[in-house]
Amino acid sequence: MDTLSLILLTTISPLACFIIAIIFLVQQPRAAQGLVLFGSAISLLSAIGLLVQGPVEPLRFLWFQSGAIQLQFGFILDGASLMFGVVVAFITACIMLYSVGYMAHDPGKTRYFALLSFFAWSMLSFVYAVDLLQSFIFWELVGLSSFFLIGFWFEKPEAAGAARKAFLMTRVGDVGLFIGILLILQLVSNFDIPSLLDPQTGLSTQVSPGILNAITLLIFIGIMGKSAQFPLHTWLPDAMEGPTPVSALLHSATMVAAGVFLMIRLHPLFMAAQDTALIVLSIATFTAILASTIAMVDTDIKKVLAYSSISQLGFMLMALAAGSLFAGVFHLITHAVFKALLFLCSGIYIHAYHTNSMAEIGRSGGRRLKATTLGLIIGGAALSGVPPLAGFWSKEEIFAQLGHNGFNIYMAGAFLAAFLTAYYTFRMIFLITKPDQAPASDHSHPEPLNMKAPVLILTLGAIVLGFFGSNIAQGLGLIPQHHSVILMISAVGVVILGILIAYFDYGRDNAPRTGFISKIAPLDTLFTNKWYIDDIYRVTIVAITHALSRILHWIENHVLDGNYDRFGLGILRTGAKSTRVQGGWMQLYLGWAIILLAVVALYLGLQ
Amino acid sequence: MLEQAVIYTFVALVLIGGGLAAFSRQILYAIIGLGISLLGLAGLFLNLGSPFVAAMQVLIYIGGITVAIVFAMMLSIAMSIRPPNPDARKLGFAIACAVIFFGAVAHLIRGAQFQQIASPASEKAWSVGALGHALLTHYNVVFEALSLVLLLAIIGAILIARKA
Amino acid sequence: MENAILFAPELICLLMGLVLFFCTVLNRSYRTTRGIAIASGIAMIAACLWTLSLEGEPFFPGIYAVDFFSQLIKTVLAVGFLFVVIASANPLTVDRNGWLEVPLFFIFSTLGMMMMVSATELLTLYVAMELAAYPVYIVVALHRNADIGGESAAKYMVQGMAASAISLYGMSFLFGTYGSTYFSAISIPHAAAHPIFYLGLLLTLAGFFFKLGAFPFHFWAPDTYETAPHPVITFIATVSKIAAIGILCRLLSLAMPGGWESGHAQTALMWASVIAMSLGNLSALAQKDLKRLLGYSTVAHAGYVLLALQTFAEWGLTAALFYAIGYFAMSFACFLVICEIGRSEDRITIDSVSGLYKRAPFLSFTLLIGLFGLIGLPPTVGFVGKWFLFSAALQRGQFYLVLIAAINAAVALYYYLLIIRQLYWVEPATQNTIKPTPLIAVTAMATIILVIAMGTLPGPFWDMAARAARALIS
Amino acid sequence: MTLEAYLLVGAALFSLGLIGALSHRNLIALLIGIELMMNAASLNLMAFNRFVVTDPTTGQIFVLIIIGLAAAEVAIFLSIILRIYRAYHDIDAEKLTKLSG
Repeated sequence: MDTLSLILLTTISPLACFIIAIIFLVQQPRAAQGLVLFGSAISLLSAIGLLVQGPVEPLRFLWFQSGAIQLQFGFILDGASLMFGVVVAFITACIMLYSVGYMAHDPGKTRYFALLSFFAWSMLSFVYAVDLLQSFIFWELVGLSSFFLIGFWFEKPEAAGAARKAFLMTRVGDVGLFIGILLILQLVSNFDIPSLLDPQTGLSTQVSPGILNAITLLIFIGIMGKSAQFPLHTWLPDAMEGPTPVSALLHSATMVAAGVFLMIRLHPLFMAAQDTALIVLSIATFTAILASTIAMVDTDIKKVLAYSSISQLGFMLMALAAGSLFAGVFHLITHAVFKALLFLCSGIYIHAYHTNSMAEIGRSGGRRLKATTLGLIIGGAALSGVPPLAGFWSKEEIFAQLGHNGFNIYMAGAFLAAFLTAYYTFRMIFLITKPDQAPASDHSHPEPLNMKAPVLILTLGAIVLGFFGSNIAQGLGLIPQHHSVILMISAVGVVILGILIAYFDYGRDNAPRTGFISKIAPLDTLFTNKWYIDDIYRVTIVAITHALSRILHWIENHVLDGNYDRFGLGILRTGAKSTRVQGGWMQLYLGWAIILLAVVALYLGLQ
Repeated sequence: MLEQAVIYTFVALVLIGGGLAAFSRQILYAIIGLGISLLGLAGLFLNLGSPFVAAMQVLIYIGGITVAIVFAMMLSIAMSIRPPNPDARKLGFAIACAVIFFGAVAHLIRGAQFQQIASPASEKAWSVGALGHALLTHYNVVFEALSLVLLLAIIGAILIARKA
Repeated sequence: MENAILFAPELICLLMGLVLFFCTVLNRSYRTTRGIAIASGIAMIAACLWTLSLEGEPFFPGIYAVDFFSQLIKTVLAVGFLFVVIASANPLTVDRNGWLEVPLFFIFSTLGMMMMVSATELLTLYVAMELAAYPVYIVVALHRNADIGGESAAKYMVQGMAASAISLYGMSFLFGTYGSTYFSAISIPHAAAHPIFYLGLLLTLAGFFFKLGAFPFHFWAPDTYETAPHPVITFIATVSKIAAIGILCRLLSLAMPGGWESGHAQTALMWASVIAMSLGNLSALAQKDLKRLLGYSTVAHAGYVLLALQTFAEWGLTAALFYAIGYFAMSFACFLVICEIGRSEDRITIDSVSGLYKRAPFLSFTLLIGLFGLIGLPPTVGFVGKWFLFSAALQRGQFYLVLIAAINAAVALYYYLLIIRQLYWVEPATQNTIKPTPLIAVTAMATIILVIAMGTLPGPFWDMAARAARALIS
Repeated sequence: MTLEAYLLVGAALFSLGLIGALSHRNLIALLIGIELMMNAASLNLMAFNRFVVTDPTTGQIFVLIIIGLAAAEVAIFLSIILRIYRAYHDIDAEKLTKLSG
């Protein structure tokens, strides 16, 4: 098949499934489920087909033209999008398969699968988008569909709140991105990504370094929102209220990955903007450490995984900001696989024991679920960076890049984050596999095959994917950084140290089962309270918004609606005589309008 | 000279009537003020060369509209007998708005140069016949639309004021 | 005869209005009257489409222009009339004695608006404007509770009368500056010597700003939105908005050559735009009443449209027209749902839509799409439309203006999201389901399709708007 | 009298109308104020008609139309006043406060 039909199949089939399911199959959840799975399989196969064909020139279609402005629509088919497209399609397919079991008894099954399909369509179209505006549209759609999926169980008030928080917070970032795009429109009137990136004629050659820094920084604000970087990260842990497969999808290959992927897409621009790159590097490093410290003390398995995602996203952005496209892509792909695996495992535990607490899962006999526990351990080890699993190779690449460019402070930060990662991951593993008391009764929950199969497939992926690093580099047309042996050894050393401390705290037979951090009380409190960031927001932004809206309400009732006593015009006496609040007094409206007109008229006359 | 005096009398009528309408607390006086002001305007219209419009102003505005307002006042008389409390602040605000607006507009008017025509148009152009002709040629749409508006106003007024 | 063809939409409007008048005289049932009104809406649409590409002047030259611009707006007005009549099935919030007359007043108001967008002369414009306004004053007063209806009509009318008096005063200056009431005689370059021209234009625009609910004449909007009967407010919020934007385009196109360079009018409009969008959005944040909230949101959207109009460029004009049509569809989607769920309630608070998802899935989906449009999310017309508006301002290099607008659009998300949350994530207070009649369902479907189609395939709609804008400028 | 003088009288009349429309509590008085504002516009039109325009019919017709529309307007507004009066037995503008909320 030719490239065009393949790419259309990849992107359109989820959309078609969504439309058909939502319109015709509301009453037939099984049919909807089958259809959506089928669509996802087609999408995956054609994405693989595209990858096999290899990179080709971008395809562009005119969407809209008027005068000088033309909006186009198209597909960029370079190494990064081809590979990541396959990853997205693959993980979506796995999660859909898994959802068949997970959502088996949910009444809103059709809606769920339709939304998943819609989500897949938005994300795939985003990945292949050739035009910046097109990217933005699908970026918004990714946010929109995750809004619905996070709030899928809308009977739970937490779910509704989390969905709203996620949407609002990522929108804060989106405004930044949107303004960045508007700046580009104003400066160069061109949204074609390949030509914007062109080293000879692209954006970086047309605008001054200051402007370029501003644009990239604005774009990065968008990335911060989507990829949950400090200080816009607090929506992500709350987003755990959605169904677990959704969390898996959100945190591995779609929602949060969109931010990183945007940076991958526009990587040359970020490299040209030196200051922005440094800011990104700092924020990413800080986020990586911050999130790991919170993950150290949290007890909810999904929350730990969520913070771990934030931290790993920090790693990816570090790699990109330090200059290595390859390291960023590589870690994005490996992380997608092992993080999806970990979430699916946690989903099986939650499904089986109806608790999110790691200690509870352990006590209920979590390790009896053999395949799941295997997946958890492999995935966890990959996340920690235990050689020779996937995470080891990609993290190694990041360290190498940081070392190569001499970013020593950031390197130290990265090592600290890697150590903490190993620690909290194995804390999780030990809490589940080595409970402090033997499981009381043995009511065995079989792992359904359709849930087990994706776990096993992803486990395999987490093991072998690391060895394809050179293929990925080749796909991107890049050469991997040379690994220095000292760096490798010290990285492994850090990981082993983390695992050992975790073993000491939680794993050995009469372990204290409290983290070492609890010995330093202030830090423990700080971490447990998530660095008080949510609270800071509550007392600042939320309070300001409420105050603002109260002020406006007051103005509406008192100034505009004309309670004379509060009316601050000098010639009017203020008195406490009539304090009743009068509303709806129309003459004051009119008077203000007249004064305004007079002032404008005078302004015109005096010109 | 006498002509000048007559014009200034009309101007005085317009302004005094307007002042009465604007400042009076008694509704009846305000309506009388409106009537006086409209009468003065009719005089000015006459002086500006248009007896027909002046006549219409007297007939429809003073004879029709003002009387209708008096009737409405009488139908809701219970409230208009008692003069509402004067509210100095509200009046102050209104005067401030009006003064600012007047200042701005007067400033602009004094600064403006209009292209005034040298001599007024012929007697024929000012005749009622010319007016009628223009109303039925130039402005036939306007004329039809106006009749429609009046029809709707009548239907609407009956409908709104009808007892439930 | 040819003139009659040019005048066909208005003529049909007028004839059907008379038919409706006889219906009220003969006291037919409301079903019959509404059926006739629907038929007349369809006939009007057909007539508009038939005359869409015609050009000419059916009356005395210079008074009344039929061009692509006017016919396009008339088509939207006719569609709007049809939709509003369909939405006002069983309008319980209207005084039972006035049911029969409601379609009558709507159709004559539509006639006035149609004449408004074709008027090329001040007097015609003024009369058409009043013809469009008076029937609306009357229907606002026809609330089933005499006190509520009387109050809101009195407020609306006082503001309206004052605005049209100001407008009239402004027109007198326009007349004085050029010695003519014809638009063709009024031109900007000549005005450089006449600061009083700007006074006239400013005061004249005040009346239209009132219609549009734009700053500084927006004060009536929230109050009237809150209290007027639902079908009436649907009419005000959708149909009369289109007419107001249309006539604003026509008036500003007078200032098109040189309007940007001379600066004054542009500066004033720019500030009106900024203040309208900021004030509208911030005030909407604190609202509990759904209709009142939408009233403030109208103020904000008027600000967005002014953002494009203050560029005084063909592109901006096109963007404003495009957005006007899109806004019609988006806000109609919201108000249709309000009409449906609030048949017997005077006020619709945000809580009234709680859990509507369970009570009326399709209606809540319609409202959702409408809200997505108002938020400006792709793939609705709200996104593309805002994009066009913003890029119009960017082409004039007004980056900071667009920045304010973009931040405003983000703030707006907050209160729209409150409605969406109530819609989908709160348990309904009552369990009684609302089943829309097939006609209403089809209308809702058409609105949704329009919102999505304009968002995904803006090309044809844009071309129409561009053609209309060209017709206006040339 | 010169054109400028007429225009100033018009502006003064408009401002008086404004005071009436902004300061009164009675709806009928509001209406009177607005009528004054409209008449100021009429005076302007007639003055321009006399001094600026070559064809004097336009301004006159404009004023006639204004008179006609004012009649329609007053009819509707007075009927609304009666409706309110029935509901409240009071036509005090400031008591129209039910709407605020």
